[in-house]
Amino acid sequence: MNALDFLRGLLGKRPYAFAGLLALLLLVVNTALQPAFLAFGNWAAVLASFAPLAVAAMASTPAILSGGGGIDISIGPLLTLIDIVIVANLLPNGLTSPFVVIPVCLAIGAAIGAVNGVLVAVLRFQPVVATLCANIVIGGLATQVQGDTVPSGSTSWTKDLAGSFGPVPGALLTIGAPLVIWWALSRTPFVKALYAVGGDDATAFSAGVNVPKVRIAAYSLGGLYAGIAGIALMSLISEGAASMSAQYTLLAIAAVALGGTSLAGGRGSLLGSLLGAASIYLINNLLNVVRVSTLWSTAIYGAMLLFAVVVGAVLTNARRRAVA
Amino acid sequence: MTTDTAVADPTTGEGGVPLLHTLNEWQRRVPLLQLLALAALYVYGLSTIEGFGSQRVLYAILVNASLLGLAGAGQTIVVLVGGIDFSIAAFISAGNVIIAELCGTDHWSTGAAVAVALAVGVLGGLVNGVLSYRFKVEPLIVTLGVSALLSGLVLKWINGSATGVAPAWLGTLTAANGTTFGIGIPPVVVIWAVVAIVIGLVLTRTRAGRNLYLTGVNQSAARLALVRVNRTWIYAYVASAVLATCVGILLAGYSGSGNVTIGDPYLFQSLAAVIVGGTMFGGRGDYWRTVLGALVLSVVALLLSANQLSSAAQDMITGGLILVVVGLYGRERRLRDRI
Amino acid sequence: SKKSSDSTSAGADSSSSSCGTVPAAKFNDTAGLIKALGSDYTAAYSGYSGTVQMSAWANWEGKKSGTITVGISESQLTNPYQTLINNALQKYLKAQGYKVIDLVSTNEVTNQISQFNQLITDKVDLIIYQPLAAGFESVVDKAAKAGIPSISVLNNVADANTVNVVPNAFAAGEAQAAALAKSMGGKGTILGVHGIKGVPIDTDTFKGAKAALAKCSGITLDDSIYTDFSPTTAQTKVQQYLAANPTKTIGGVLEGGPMTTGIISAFQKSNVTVAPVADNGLTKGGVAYWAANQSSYKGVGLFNPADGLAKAVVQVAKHMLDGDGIKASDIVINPPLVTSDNLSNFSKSSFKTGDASTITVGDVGQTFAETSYIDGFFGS
Amino acid sequence: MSEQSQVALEVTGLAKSFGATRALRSCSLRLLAGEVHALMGENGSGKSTLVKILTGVHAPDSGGYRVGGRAVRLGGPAAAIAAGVMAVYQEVLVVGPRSVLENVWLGADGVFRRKISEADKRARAAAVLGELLGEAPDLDTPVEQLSLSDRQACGIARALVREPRVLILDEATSALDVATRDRLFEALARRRSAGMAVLFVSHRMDEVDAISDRVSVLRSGESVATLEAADATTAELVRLMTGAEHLTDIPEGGAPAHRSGPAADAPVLLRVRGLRLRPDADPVDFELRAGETVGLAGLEGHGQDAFINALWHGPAGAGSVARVEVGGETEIRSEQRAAAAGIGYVPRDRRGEALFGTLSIRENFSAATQDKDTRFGLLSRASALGRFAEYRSGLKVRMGRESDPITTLSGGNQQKVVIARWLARRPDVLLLNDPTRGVDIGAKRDIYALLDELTARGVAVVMLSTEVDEHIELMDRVLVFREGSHSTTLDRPSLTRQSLVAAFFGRTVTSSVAGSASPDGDS
Ligand SMILES: Nc1ncnc2c1ncn2[C@@H]1O[C@H](COP(=O)(O)OP(=O)(O)OP(=O)(O)O)[C@@H](O)[C@H]1O
Ligand SMILES: Nc1ncnc2c1ncn2[C@@H]1O[C@H](COP(=O)(O)OP(=O)(O)OP(=O)(O)O)[C@@H](O)[C@H]1O
Ligand SMILES: [Mg+2]
Ligand SMILES: [Mg+2]
Repeated sequence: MNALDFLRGLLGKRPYAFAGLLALLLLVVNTALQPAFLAFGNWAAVLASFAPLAVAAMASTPAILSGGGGIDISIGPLLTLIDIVIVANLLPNGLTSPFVVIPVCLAIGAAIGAVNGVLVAVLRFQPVVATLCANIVIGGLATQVQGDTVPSGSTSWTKDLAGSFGPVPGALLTIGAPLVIWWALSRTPFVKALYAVGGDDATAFSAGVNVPKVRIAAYSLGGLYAGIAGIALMSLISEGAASMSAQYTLLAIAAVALGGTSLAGGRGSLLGSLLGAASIYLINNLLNVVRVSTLWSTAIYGAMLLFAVVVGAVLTNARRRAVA
Repeated sequence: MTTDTAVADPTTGEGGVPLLHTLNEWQRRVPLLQLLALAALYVYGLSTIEGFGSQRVLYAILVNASLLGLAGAGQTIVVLVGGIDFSIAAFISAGNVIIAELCGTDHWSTGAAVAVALAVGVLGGLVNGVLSYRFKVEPLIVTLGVSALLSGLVLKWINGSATGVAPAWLGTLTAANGTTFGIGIPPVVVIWAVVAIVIGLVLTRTRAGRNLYLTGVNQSAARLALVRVNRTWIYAYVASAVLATCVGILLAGYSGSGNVTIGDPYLFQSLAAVIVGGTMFGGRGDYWRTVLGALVLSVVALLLSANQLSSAAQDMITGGLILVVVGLYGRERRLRDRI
Repeated sequence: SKKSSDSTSAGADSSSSSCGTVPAAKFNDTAGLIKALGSDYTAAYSGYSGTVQMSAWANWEGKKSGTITVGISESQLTNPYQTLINNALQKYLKAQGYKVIDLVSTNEVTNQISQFNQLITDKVDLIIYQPLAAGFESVVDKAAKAGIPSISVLNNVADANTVNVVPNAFAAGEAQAAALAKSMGGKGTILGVHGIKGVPIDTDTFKGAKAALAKCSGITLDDSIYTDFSPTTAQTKVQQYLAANPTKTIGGVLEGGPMTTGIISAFQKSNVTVAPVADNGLTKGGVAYWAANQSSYKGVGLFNPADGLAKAVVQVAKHMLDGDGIKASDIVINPPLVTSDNLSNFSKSSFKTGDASTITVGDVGQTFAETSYIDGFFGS
Repeated sequence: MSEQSQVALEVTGLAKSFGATRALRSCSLRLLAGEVHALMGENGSGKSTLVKILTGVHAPDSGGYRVGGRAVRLGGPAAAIAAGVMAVYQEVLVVGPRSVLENVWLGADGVFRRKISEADKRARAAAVLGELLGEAPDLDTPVEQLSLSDRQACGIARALVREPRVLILDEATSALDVATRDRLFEALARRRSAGMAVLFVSHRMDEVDAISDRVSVLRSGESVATLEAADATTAELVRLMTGAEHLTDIPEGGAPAHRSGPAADAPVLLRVRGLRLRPDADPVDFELRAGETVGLAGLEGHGQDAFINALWHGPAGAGSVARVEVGGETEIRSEQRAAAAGIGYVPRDRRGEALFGTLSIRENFSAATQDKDTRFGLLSRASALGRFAEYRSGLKVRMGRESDPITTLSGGNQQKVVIARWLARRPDVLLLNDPTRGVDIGAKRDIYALLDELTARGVAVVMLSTEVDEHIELMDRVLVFREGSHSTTLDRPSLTRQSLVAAFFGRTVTSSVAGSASPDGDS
């Protein structure tokens, strides 16, 4: 009982704790069933295949935190577009240096994110509307850039990103970059302003916070992260197809929600999204490890997801009820 | 019951132009701008595309809009009550496969197969509604989970491949050249019209509908005003799942066979129909608007198809057009009006 | 083998006499591996879009003793074709006495890649996979480093460490387009219904079709429709197209994948005479319609059975595991063309119109890739 | 006010319309440095609109204002704050999930640039909150865990820490408990001597009396007069606000004599036994008789809110609440049961618990009585309208069309619609949770008159109020709560301002006026 109370206390204060515990539990089960999973040599591969979803989940977070129904459902197409731009436009034209490719990708991501931000914060479109349209338009753009065949290509540093730089798994960089950027931003008033705007935008506005600026910055940050996710995806699969657009959007948002971030805005964390993504990744991996009959895997995945969120809610809500 | 204050023209501010005010008043009651957008697009089609006014074009638009509009009906209800349903695609596919398999492969009677499909819809909707309400889990993630669970179960049931063929008469319902009681209108269009009238009336003129709005606008106030918030919420999800299952059944007739991914395109499209119609999260909008939204999207799709643009250009134009149309009437209130 | 040169285009003033023929097209065989196998083989590879190179497994000893485990990594089972391949692969592998680990991914590439990694960790003896994307080089190389060969099914991955077993989509498109053009008398409009943009099968099919139609000046190809390989989407889009272009007469339809039932239904429901659809993959519903309307409907089709492909793949796997050594990295199979002449071989009365599933070897007993053809790659 | 007082803020001829509503017609006002200037007016007379124009939330249609002698144009609250004008708005504006510290310093930094050091922020926030709350709460607690009064204190502290030249309080005191309000008044007095000008919007005469130097009155968007505090009697103010002698006679402090209370043999309608509001508190027993008006009072968070909620939802912990009827008792366990047993409840937090923001006035009114409008399964618009007409005139609701969104009404008028929602159920027991908060004097009187009428018909009223005068004027008896227990009951004869406030702090007043206050700790 005491342990349960402690758990509830922890979950109430730290909404990401549930995803953290879930991810830890899944990691333990995965490793117990298959010790090789955690073998040092396997890390780079595991992290590389985890990176796109992880970063996509983090990319979906700032818009959601910014409140006012904030959500960015154009993250999936955006990271796909960036992937395609690298393999279709940059690499074939000899622009292979990371000092060119990375800034270009981040700039495209942030710029498209900023457009979403302006649509939401200045032109006052509902975020779902604005980003659904962005989703469709960017999807079209990706098809355009892709051309008639699926372009592919890679260069040494992208291979290392999917593998390792010396002993360091390359995906640590793509997964770590958003966290580091977030940490740096939390040294400025921005992150607190973001939470305040997400928690109650009218209040923030009345206190003199530049709400549109904060929101535009939030969507741009999400776009920037999508740029990183695009690089992570590109380095993993060395090709880019517009048809992949649909895959990440909803999965990433599910990861955010699982990570304890409220879709109403103002509550949650980037770390939670990372842990939520880890949980989803590890659930899928567990299904591979235990080799459930392939026909069952989708159903079991759905059941596990539901079970996880309900358990999380039971533990967290109990605490909330006690406070109220 | 709508986007009201958002309508104020940004350039004139809240300034008192009486005509503008009257128009705003009207727009709150009747989706004038949506109608206008629809008419403008149709007239554009008439003036640029040969034969656009023909019955064939009209029926193609209507049949397409019917399926989309029916798929958007459940989403409208759920959005009004303040939730969202991302399992619509899975229910459409489930309804589709159940009919095709039970009738086509297992030779059940259509009635029994439909009953099974509807039962699955009710059950799935209950799971969506109960889990998201009781445990206060984000509806988005619950519906995604239910979506995976349901499509997984369907996949397992048919062992990965749908082999059934839908009963032939079901196909006549959705045929653009079909007739209803001898009248040359595709039955699905008539079905849609009836459903639209019923849902429209239920939403705007019955207690159940009113409770939906009350719950969507302010859940705690609704609870205090004696609305059975729990039932309202759960019934909304059941309605959404059942309507989606029905669309699946119709689609079985439309395509003739079972297909586990048949619902996928309807996920975002139905949401788009709701959005283009101007229904917003939490109690603003109604089903008539979604009907217009579905029509607008179908006209746009036909216009693009007629112009034989590349698929990339089609996407970009669709996205831009939705933004422009919604921008006319569906924008958020200003921060300064919310203090 | 199917070069019919007698094109009697009656009164076709603008069509040249070569319309409806299938020329041999070049393909990348820099090491001359296929040329060395003879003309039957070079004919099958005509226009193949991949690059044939010396396989890294040419001198592999195989694994002759102990339990042999084969891992399968299949992309999502949402269409019947994939399920058929998956089931057939398991059946044939087990028939060889192999142990099978069968994994099916979601439609996410990263998911399939981590699954592939899983199979490497499991230390299987050989991996058979149907890649969602071509970006499998790194994992394929990783597997090779661990001594595990891999066989890619359906989509080719350009890497000497993997063996591709794929139908020749270019030749398929070329043959179907030529046959269609011929039955149209060398003039008219063909409607192209693509699958997903950029997917190799779709791209190659249409490349082949365009190569064949280049010889037919009287035929225009209108290929603006893109779908998601689903018959329903195809039906919606074609219906829209027919409505929006009431003045056009469609003489035939080419498709990027098996969507025939949806396309036929679109014509029917628009009250437009059903144009012959090149049934790319041969669906039961398509054949049923064709057989029932032989007098008015001059169809074309391509037999591309999932179980036939699976059988060929397992045959390749067995040779490799037996240590027979594979020289060419790409094993290409040319699927047989179905026309009104041989339709009866592929048609059964139990097939129902509207059934979108594809016809298998098991259904009609026709061969797909002959055993001797596959054996030929192993020089035995 | 000395002659050399500087003008801190000057407003001339401001006008503002919202669509067809002319919220402000012509408003002129002069605010001197170092004065507390009260602004009064009926609900909907344009006070909040003026406040919002002064803080740049709205742009005026015409007219202008000068801050410290300079004409300014304010693009938004940020610009107003920079010019030295800061407001505490009518609604309690805090960011629930964020800490007290963040709420107090909200908006003080740029988006990316920090302007005040963290240590400085902590020290100053602690000091100001200490001033307002006696002792500062933990600065890292999320604000949503504080009581409404403490939350509002954080909102006020947000303005005070920025040390504005002009501080505007728009009914900011209505959410404060008495103790905090008094500390706020002290804090204002200190700042006034340092030259801060305060524009004080309130509907409460006692507050206006307590701190203002001058009073201005707005009527229908026009500034009609500015009085010295000494001349501002209630009667005079009401005359100015309404433009006519108000028909109800206005008591000037103390209780009116005509209240008779319920008949001695009035039946018991509601019986509470052994209700524990907190696990460690004493149980409460209580009986409510037909025709009685019972007040619930106490400092914020001392149990009166939990008590009235228990009458509606049923007890959260030990004890029972029962509705007594001729046939027997019905246990109250849920609001559905309570409502079925003829109990009505008007919640406290209007925006959060009562209003359906985007819905029309009519739909807001009929929310709890839809069954009465159902004809052949369909809701009848005409029926709802017909029913509403009665309350609209009875409660003097100022509104445009019934189909307008409820948000187009002023706060007081919104409250009237919410009360009408419950009156329409014709309850036998009406529970009112601070129903006149933000309601103007005239409207309050309308509501009081209505309550009198109800009780005369035998309806019993339980009313939580944060306003001392309301208890004095209206209640047959007042239950005072302290630390989760019911500490004292003040009956009509012993009910004075002094005895009531003393009871809040657990003291009894032994003066001759209130000698009969009866502490009943052991019942
Ligand atoms: N006023 C309230 N404040 C906070 N939570 C509430 C309030 N009223 C109800 N709840 C909670 O909301 C949930 C649903 O309440 P509701 O009354 O709608 O359902 P119910 O009583 O279980 O069902 P029914 O209405 O059919 O009797 C319950 O878990 C209850 O604890
Ligand atoms: N954003 C708005 N849109 C439309 N009408 C408005 C808006 N804000 C205020 N009004 C209207 O303007 C008038 C003045 O409202 P205001 O809020 O200034 O009154 P008030 O004097 O503050 O009233 P109260 O004492 O009830 O707070 C009212 O009729 C109100 O309905
Ligand atoms: Mg006001
Ligand atoms: Mg209840």
